[in-house]
This record gives sequence, structure tokens and C-alpha cells, in this order.
Amino acid sequence: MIEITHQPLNPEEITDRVRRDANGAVVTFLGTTRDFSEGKRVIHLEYEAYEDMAYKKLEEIRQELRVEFGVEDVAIAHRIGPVDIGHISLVVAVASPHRKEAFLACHEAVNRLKQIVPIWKKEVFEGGAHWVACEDHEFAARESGLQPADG
Amino acid sequence: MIEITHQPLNPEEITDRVRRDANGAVVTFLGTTRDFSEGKRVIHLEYEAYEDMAYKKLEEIRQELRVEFGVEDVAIAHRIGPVDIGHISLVVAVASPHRKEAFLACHEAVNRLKQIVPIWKKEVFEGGAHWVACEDHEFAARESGLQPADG
Amino acid sequence: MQLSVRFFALYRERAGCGLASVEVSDGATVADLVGAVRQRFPRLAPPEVQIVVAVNQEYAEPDTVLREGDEICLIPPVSGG
Amino acid sequence: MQLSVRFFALYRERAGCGLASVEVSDGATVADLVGAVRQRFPRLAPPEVQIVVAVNQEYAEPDTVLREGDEICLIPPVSGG
Repeated sequence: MIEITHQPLNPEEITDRVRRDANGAVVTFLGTTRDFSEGKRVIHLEYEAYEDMAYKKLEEIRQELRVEFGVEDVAIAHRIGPVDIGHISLVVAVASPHRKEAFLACHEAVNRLKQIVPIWKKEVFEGGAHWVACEDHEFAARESGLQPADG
Repeated sequence: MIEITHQPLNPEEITDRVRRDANGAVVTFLGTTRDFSEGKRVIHLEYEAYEDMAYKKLEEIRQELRVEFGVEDVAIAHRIGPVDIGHISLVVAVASPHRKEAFLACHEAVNRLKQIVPIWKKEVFEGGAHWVACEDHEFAARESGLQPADG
Repeated sequence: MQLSVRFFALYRERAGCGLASVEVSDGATVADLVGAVRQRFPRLAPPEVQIVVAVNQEYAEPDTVLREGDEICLIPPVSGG
Repeated sequence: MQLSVRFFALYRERAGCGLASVEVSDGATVADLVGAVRQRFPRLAPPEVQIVVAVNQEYAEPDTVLREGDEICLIPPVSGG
């Protein structure tokens, strides 16, 4: 099960989708929005996705986990739109007969998601905002006298 | 929070105990009872604990995770007594600001629990039963003509 | 030919729109398209920053040749999770 | 001296009880105690299998010296999780 949604995520429901009597291990990752980022207090977060491609890339990750770790039961859900501090933006649940594969596959799923899935996070601070991981752009833009379009 | 209980475990409640606004990553492990063990259908499971020492050893693991991975927020709950197939016997939840520490610490907690915490699992099959990990004892006992006390 | 180009996140804000129609010559590559987009939206990214492009929902190399009707999207550094 | 010894899981079933009082000489070690327990409960474990002992809720070495009132428990291979 792969889902990109504006609704709050329900980790228990998502985890239940991968549980089966043959699986002795279930590993669930929750990505939650932090109150501080690089020393600055975040007051609000916003996620944006290129949805069709994001679904495709998440499905690709699920296939890779199947091949590399032999795990059949994987659920990934990402929330988009505004997400309050302390709330859940990502749930990845992996179940397998034994624990090692479940841990490795779940960790790897999150790593790959953060590398290739077209979803973006904007952190809003007091008096400013930035798109995470776009520091080079921001820095380069400041250096070259350009201002971000959003001020 | 460390707990050994005869009651069914509630993973969501246990996970919520480690969530804080400073933590961006929460990893939860569920150990669930499998329907097959080494090719034999399990019809029933039973856990037994040396409770006082088990609490002490679980607390020791929590301290080790703090020192080795810097994780402050760890919850471990183990169910004992009879546990039906597909139900949860163990919940380990670890939260930390970043994901790597949460994944490694949670995995390591489960590994250590299975090595040093005095809790035992008995699998009941059709026509037999055995205490898991006591195969050496059983094998040696059969070889020397001894029978397990429980038949 | 006219190509529709989508922008998300930082690029959407910098471009001031989520979708633009860009004119390139037939047989143009991804690199050619990026050049045309940069000319039209100079604030998008400074010259030294490479812009990643997805064609038909797959990451594309600069020498990928584009065709009319391709779904083209400029992808700023991702940060989901 | 008389020592109280606790059994769990496989050992509890093999001993047929969860608690036994075992007589050892003063200054006896864990190894001495295990010898006395094996004599009293020969079905507990075959001779070639080492029996792990916890004293006062901590794993103990065979040469650990025991004292009256120690909390002693025989620990079969653990399998929680």
C-alpha cells in the first residue's frame, strides 16, 4: 500500500496492513515534524508533491526492497500540505518473518525516499521560510544578488 | 518506560510515550507470534519471565542505548503468559532527532533483549511443545535418553 | 515545438507559476530546454546550480531528446520524509 | 548453609518445581551449587550442557562465592521477543 494524502496519517492502521501470521517482525518508521531546525524555531511546515511521479518512485522503492531484502509486506504513506509541529508526515511499515530484513528494508526505504521521491518540505520560521535541501540554491541566489521569489 | 505485563500490548500508546517535538524520527518494532516455526505449525505460545531480573536487564539496555546512540526516548514492553498466533509479544519504540540513531538503537535493543533478558518462549505444536533456544538441551537430553519433564 | 513545463516547490515560487509553455526547436534536448527555461525565468536558479529534470515521470539526462507531448517537470532538491 | 534456588521455563518443568532449597557447604561457589542441584535433579540438563546462574539478578561466574540469603536462579537459554 502506497499513499500520498492531505489527511492526517494513522500509523496503527498503516502498520496493520503489513501484519500477517507468517511475519514475526514489524518495523514502523514515523517521520514527525520537529520544532527546531538548525537552531531556528519552526512555526509551521508545508509539504508539496509531484504526485504522479512520487507514487511511481515509491512503488519503485517497494520493488527494490522486495528484490534486495526479500520483504513482501511494505506500506508507505506520506502526508502533504500543512503539517503542525510534532505531527506525522511519513509512515513506513515493513513486516517480514525475521527482524533483520524488516529493520534494514525500512531504514533503506526512508533513505531512498529522501533521495529520489519528488516531495518537498518548506519550513516557515519567524520572519522567513525555506525549502529544505535547497540551501545551495538559496546560498547561491543570495551570493548572486537574487532573492527567493517568496521573499 | 519499561513494562512486563500479562495484558495485550498497545503499540500506539507505547510509541506515543517516546514522541516529542524535538524528535523527528520514531522507530517502533513489533515482535509478533508466527504461525510456523522451523516448518511446524504452532498452535499456541506461552512466555515466562524472571520478572525482577528482566526489568533490571531491560533498564540496563536502555542505559546502554543512551550511552552508545545518544537516544533518550526508549520504551520497551514485553507481554508474558499465553499469546495467540499473530498477536504482539514485544514492542520497542525509540525516538530521536534524526533517523539513523533511532533505527540502530531500536534494532540493537531487540538484539540485546534476545541475548540477555530472562524471558522464555514456549511453542506448543500438535503433539508436542518446546522451549525456544533450548534445542541443545533437548537434543542432548534425547541423546542421553532423558525426556523433557513436560513429555 | 511547444513544451509544457511544470514547476514545484522552490521553482514554482521562483517562477511564479506551476506550469509554463516553452518554445524549443524540434529535436531539442533536456539541456536545450533548461537553457530556454532559464532565459525565460532568470530568477529560477543561479547559473552554477544544475537543474534536475524529469521527463514522463522519470529522471532524465541532459542529452535526452524531447518530443511533443512529453510530461516535463523541473525538480528542485527533494526533501520528503 | 541452605540456599533457595529458583527455576524458570525448561528448568522449572524439568525440576518439577519453581523453587528448591539446596544444602551446600559454607563458602560454596556457583559451580558447587550447580553440582548439588544436578545431583538432586538429574533430569535438569545433560552433563555436557553448561547451566547459567544468576545471583541477585546478575549473571554470575562459576567461581562466584555464594552467601546465605543470595537470590539464586538457574537461567535456561533465553528466548524473549
